[in-house]
Amino acid sequence: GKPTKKIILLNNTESPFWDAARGGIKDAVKELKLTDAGYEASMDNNDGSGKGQVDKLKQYLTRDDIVAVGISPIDANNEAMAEQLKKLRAKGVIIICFDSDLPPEKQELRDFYIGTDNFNAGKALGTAAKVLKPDGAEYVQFVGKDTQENAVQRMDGVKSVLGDKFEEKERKLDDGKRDIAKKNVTDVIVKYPDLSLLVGIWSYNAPLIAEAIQKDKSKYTVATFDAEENAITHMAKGNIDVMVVQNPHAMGYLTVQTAFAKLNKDEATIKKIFPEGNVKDTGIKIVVPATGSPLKESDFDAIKPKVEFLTLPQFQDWLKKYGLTCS
Amino acid sequence: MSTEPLISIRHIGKSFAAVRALDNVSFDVQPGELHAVMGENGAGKSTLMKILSGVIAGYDGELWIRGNKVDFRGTRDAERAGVSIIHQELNLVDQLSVAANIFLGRELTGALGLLKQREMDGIAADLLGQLDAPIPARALVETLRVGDQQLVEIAKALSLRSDILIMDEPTSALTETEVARLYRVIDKLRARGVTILYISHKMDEVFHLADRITVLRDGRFVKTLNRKDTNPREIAHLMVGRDIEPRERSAAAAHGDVVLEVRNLSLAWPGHARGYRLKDINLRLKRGEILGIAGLMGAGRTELLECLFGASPLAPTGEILLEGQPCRFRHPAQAKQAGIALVTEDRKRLGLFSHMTVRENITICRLRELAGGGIISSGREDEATREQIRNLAIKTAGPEASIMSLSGGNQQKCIIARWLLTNPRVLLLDDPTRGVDIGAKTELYRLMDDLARAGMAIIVTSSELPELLTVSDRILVLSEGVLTAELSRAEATEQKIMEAATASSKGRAV
Amino acid sequence: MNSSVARPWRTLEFKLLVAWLIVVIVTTFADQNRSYLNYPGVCAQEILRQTILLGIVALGSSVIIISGGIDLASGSMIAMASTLFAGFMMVLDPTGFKDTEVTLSGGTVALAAAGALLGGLLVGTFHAWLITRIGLPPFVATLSTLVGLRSMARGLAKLFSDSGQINLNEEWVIRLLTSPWTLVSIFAVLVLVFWLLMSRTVWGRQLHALGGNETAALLSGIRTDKLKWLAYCLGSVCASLMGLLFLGETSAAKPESDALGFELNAIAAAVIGGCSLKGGIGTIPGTMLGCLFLSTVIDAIGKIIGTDSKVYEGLIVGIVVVFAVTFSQRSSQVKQYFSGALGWSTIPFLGLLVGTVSMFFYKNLTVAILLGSVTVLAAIGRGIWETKQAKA
Amino acid sequence: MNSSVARPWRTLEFKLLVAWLIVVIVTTFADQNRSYLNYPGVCAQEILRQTILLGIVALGSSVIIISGGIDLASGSMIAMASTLFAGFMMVLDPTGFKDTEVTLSGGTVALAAAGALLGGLLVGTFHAWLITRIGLPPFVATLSTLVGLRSMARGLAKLFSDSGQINLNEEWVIRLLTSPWTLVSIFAVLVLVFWLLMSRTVWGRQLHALGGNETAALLSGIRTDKLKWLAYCLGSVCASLMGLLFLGETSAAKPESDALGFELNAIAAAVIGGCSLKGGIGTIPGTMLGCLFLSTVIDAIGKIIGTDSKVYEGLIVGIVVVFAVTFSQRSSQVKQYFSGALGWSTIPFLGLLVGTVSMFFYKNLTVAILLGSVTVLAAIGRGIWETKQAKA
Ligand SMILES: Nc1ncnc2c1ncn2[C@@H]1O[C@H](COP(=O)(O)OP(=O)(O)OP(=O)(O)O)[C@@H](O)[C@H]1O
Ligand SMILES: Nc1ncnc2c1ncn2[C@@H]1O[C@H](COP(=O)(O)OP(=O)(O)OP(=O)(O)O)[C@@H](O)[C@H]1O
Ligand SMILES: [Mg+2]
Ligand SMILES: [Mg+2]
Repeated sequence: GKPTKKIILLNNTESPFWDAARGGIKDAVKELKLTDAGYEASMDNNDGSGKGQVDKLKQYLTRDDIVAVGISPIDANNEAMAEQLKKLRAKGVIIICFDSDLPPEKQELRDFYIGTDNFNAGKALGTAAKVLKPDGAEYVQFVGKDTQENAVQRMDGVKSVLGDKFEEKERKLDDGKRDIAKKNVTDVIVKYPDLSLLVGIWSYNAPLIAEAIQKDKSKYTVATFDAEENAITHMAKGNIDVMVVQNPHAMGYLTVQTAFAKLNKDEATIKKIFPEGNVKDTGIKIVVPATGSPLKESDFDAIKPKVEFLTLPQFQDWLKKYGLTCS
Repeated sequence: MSTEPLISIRHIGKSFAAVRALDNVSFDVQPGELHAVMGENGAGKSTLMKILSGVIAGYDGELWIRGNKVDFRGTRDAERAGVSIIHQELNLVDQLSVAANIFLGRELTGALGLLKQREMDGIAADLLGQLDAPIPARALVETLRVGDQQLVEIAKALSLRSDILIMDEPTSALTETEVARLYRVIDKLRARGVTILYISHKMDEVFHLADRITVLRDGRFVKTLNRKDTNPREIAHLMVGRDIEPRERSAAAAHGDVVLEVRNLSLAWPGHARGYRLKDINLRLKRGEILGIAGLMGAGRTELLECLFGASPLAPTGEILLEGQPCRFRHPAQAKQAGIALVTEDRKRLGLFSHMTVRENITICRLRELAGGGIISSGREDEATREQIRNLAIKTAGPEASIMSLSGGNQQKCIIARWLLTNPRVLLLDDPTRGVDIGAKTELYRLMDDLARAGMAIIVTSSELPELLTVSDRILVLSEGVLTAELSRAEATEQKIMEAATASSKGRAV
Repeated sequence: MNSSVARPWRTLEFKLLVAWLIVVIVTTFADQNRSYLNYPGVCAQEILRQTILLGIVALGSSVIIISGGIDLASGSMIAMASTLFAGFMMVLDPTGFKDTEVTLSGGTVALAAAGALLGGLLVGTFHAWLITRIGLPPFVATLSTLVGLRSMARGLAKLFSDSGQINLNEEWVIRLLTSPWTLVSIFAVLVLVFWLLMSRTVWGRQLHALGGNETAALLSGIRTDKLKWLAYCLGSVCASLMGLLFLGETSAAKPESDALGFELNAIAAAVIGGCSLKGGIGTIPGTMLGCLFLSTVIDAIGKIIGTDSKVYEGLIVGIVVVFAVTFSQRSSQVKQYFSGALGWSTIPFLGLLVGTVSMFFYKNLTVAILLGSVTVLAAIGRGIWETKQAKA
Repeated sequence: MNSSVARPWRTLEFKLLVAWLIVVIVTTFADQNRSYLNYPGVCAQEILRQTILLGIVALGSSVIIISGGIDLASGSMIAMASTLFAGFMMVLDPTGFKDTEVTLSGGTVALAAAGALLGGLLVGTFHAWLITRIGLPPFVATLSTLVGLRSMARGLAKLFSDSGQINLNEEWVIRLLTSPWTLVSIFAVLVLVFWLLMSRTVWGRQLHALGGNETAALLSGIRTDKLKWLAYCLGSVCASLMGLLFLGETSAAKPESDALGFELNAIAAAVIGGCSLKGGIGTIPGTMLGCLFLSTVIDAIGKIIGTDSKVYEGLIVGIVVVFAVTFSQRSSQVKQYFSGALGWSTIPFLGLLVGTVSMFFYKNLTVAILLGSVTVLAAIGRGIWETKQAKA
């Protein structure tokens, strides 16, 4: 028969964070019966560099079977990437940004944006930290590279809510290497005796912070982003106090659904997903340990759009529902 | 001679780290003469020549050429002053053509600094012609054999057309025929009025060529004599500081039974006109016998020994029997196990571990036996080393001295000691006295003699016929990979050997 | 050389060309999207672009390798040059650089580019200095700059913008840097110059000599220090030039990840192209064919595998390098592959290797096991044969 | 050796020890948080841990370097081993591995570890095979595995989980792998064994000989192929061992980034420790001191600089390597640093280098310019002095 048309979601760099998104893609393919309609949808891994994404897009240009491209821009201002997106669009390929968006002046290059505002997520985590540390604290933020869009936004978001009672001592980089990430924690612990708040920005920072401090956990409050498998176990052990979790599953699912609807001129669905405009916020979850967390849902009323407040068991149920191990 | 000297060496001294290589050496070289410099290994000859040719810059004392003081910063300066040198070691770039090597550093260029390749090839061909050496100017040096490479070096020095030419052991890798050619070239040069400084350990050469002879000992100037007023014995005495009586091989010592037998040994040479490096070699070696193997460069002596030692690049065909047992070695380790030892031809490249001590160099082949459970017993090792140093009278500061601090002859002794430690049944010596001074040579002869008496079977190759005639009981002659003669000590003469060596050779195959 | 004139089909260059053709043909049909057939123009242009970017660096690396050295720092040099280029433009004309309305003057850009190239010259000089004056082995000298330069570039980038990334959004500069014409013309000139240099000039001859036998070169009165200086400057300047173009490619200088590990590709290309790491051996045409071959293979991987091609790229490149170098060996006496203890004990790994690779591509265990065991059996067969040969 | 016995303070080991002490003292006071004084225990333990992790790999690398080879693949081998270890555990007991309730049996873990080490053995054999049978130069052979192994490991990881990352959340295994006792005991044994091997045994002596003059070694009846086999197996097995511990450190195998570029640290440590890349020269104690020195420096950078220390780490490591190797050179005749064209033209770079470095740390242009020009003047002064010396 005629070759299957492909919907490809290109991520920024390989990470368990995307496992959930893959789950979402699979579900969408199954529930929306893409295969019957002659479509395939899959996620493609970038190597973590801007050039990598550009090269990938160039590859897509030479492939007629690709009808829709979802992309999580690793470097939103990159002209070369914009260039390739233009070319793809000119070829009639549908462009959807997921997880992170293009800057305003470039937003006409994509049809839709589906994801969460990382700055917002940062604010949510900051708010949580404020409640956990009512009378302030010295804190350090751990991240792979402080040149990545989402990292900067998250960190600035955190900083923006924490008042002057909080002092940021350092931003520790690990270049995406897990062993360094762990060593960094040990280093700052000895370096700043009064340190009491540890913020993990990238998904792997959470479990490694927990690993490093679990001996005298009582001294530290640990607030992290995303929910890697080990992070969940560590929260269960009480080594993590709060996790701000995005919804990659929804990002995957909705990106595929939107592309599919758009390709089939199914305006109804589009309207349903995007009541107004072409931006869909997939929302964030605040996850706290089963018991004894001072955090309440009401603490986050300031954050718009509304956050979903879950205890760990509830969260794990949610994961089970979608057959996920992490998010 | 009243004429003002061309070169005047005044109070020159040079030290390397610990070693005082030269110490207050002064003598003159007259224009147009052939001035030989002699001395033991490590006497400082090469060092002095390196100073003369600008290779070594920093030194004490003064150097005067044509009546004005010179201070060479590099070889370039020396060449400008009309001095060129043929170094003791080969200094060629294997990956480049013969012509490229001859013009290395002085390439002829045309517009925009582009090379004039054709012109250089032409001139190179002429130079090689003068040496009547049949070497194609465009051949890569790595495809030439050692002898031809030495000729290229000579051609390179000639190409400078300088009027002072230094030759540091130019014949150490050449055989009679090539040496004869070299003599002719030297005559031409002297006719052109070129002054030549000539270093060699071969008395006959020196006495054939030299006008005057300067002797160095332990870096000090000993004496300069006119050739006519002296004789080899005196020179040797001056060199070594004592008399050395050349001990004749105790004639026809009674030999035991056959240790080594070779039947129809052949070694292929793929991609070569001749097709073989060795063909149908047959030989028998008795216990206590010294068997000499003569032949021209590339005759296949080294290959023959390599085959017996299991070190040949390809597997040879035919039979090798060691005390009646057929054996085919594919690795020197097996040969060593079976009691065969090979002292290689090219000391620096194939023998020495230059970063190691005398001890480590001597014991390297015997470690297993000096070790218990894989751990080397330093006591036994040191003992074994000292014993060898004693037996072979090796001149060294001690077992822990660096091997490079020894003179060439003593380095050679260390390598022989290395193999004697394995108390082998058959000892293969490939040109053991190449570049070794006369004192050390006679000691080596004595050593071989003693070993043979003690029942060891020895095969020795050499590029010097007189040497072979002195040491060996029997002489086999190789020519282009074929055995062309077997001469007993009684019947062997240089004449007969040369005939056999050139017998089947219709111009050398390359 | 004369031999190569005699029978061209025996030359490495010819072998490489054939290998390249095979890769192209295989890709054309193994790629179910038939990209080569549908978009020959685009594909050709892309491969050419990658070849040129790799080639510019490989030119420098090959000269260094031929002269008996090695340059591990070219990747970092690229990042540094691209940072300097962007940084200088920013400093010289901040408004014009940041503001998309105000355009940068050609003078500014030229000046900035010149600055970046000068940086390359300085680094090359520094390498030569470390090696000839301090007496470091080339590997160590360039290893230290490999780590040092990139980190320095990251620091500089941070000085210019907190994000440690300098974005270039000057339309015409990007156009210029990425236009095929720019690339092709620069490359053509470079290749011609380097080819003349290495094969026709005194310097080239002496560089070969230096690589082949340093003492001989020295004793022939060649200024080896000066030659090394030349070689390493050429290497670093080529890398800087690539850095300029790289800024166009990525439209942002991000030293922490720019051209990471690119030095290995350049060295691999040179080696595939017949340069010997022992020095003295190698040609510019060979190296260029090496680049064409390597970048075609990498492109082909992307075409054929599609998703996750990056994951398996290294594996295939590694295998290709081994094969290429094996076949490019002029006269290898080695024939005993699988006999002997070492030979036998290698067979399991080869089996596993083939097994895993086929597992990756067919995602089917039985196929993997099948192919793996076929390999093992073949190897064992060959091993037995070899042992027989040795006996006879 | 006798000389070293005579005056120990002339030995490289002693020099390194002094250099290390200096670094420690400087760090103690340059670090305004006084970490070393406040938490000596924790700091010491951390430095020790890093030294051991680096040291285990450097042991293997140094043996290979001494035998005249090089191993560029150790970093990738670490990633591979860590992936294999995790992967095998997962395969052998899926529920026990995934489920935090169910614990893994010691047998499973031991088996998986053994599997990973066996993998190292196979890779080492493969390296030796490529080098001795195929005839590849060690640099090329291990370059191809450098890219190949990591990509293979990534592929394997993908077979286990889409994200190419295998999480280990088995409490006791992590405890065991990260406990100081495990590390110290393993390391102590290894160092002892390797030190004995290289300094006291026949093999060690022969490895030195092999590195010094391969043909001579062969013609002395030494089985050079077997020795290389030994060296490369030791190298890869050490790397695999590190891979096992690495899994504990990171509690997840992520071959994409695990131990990326670690081979360079290992080689740098060996070289700082006095191993010559030409082969034949080097000692185990020296190498270990090199590791201690390097990991202390890296730790110190984190302590002193604070934010962005990672950014500047490479720069400082690069500089340290240059200095360390320069001073560790036994008898360097080199004294003419700045005279002559090359010398003079290096001065600008040195000035800029110092300038930028001080800019990074003092964030103050005037200081930077000041220090930069001081350097330049000093260099010029020395240059003039040298020229005078040469004249005299
Ligand atoms: N580069 C060097 N470094 C250290 N010592 C050296 C060096 N060159 C020569 N020597 C030492 O200087 C002394 C003289 O060496 P030289 O080569 O001049 O002797 P020679 O007379 O040429 O001996 P031969 O007849 O064996 O060539 C020897 O003891 C040698 O070990
Ligand atoms: N034409 C050739 N091409 C390459 N290598 C050669 C050639 N001829 C000889 N060789 C090698 O060079 C080395 C010395 O060559 P040479 O001609 O001296 O050998 P030989 O005559 O057998 O021994 P000797 O040097 O003692 O006369 C030997 O190892 C030999 O294998
Ligand atoms: Mg000499
Ligand atoms: Mg010979």
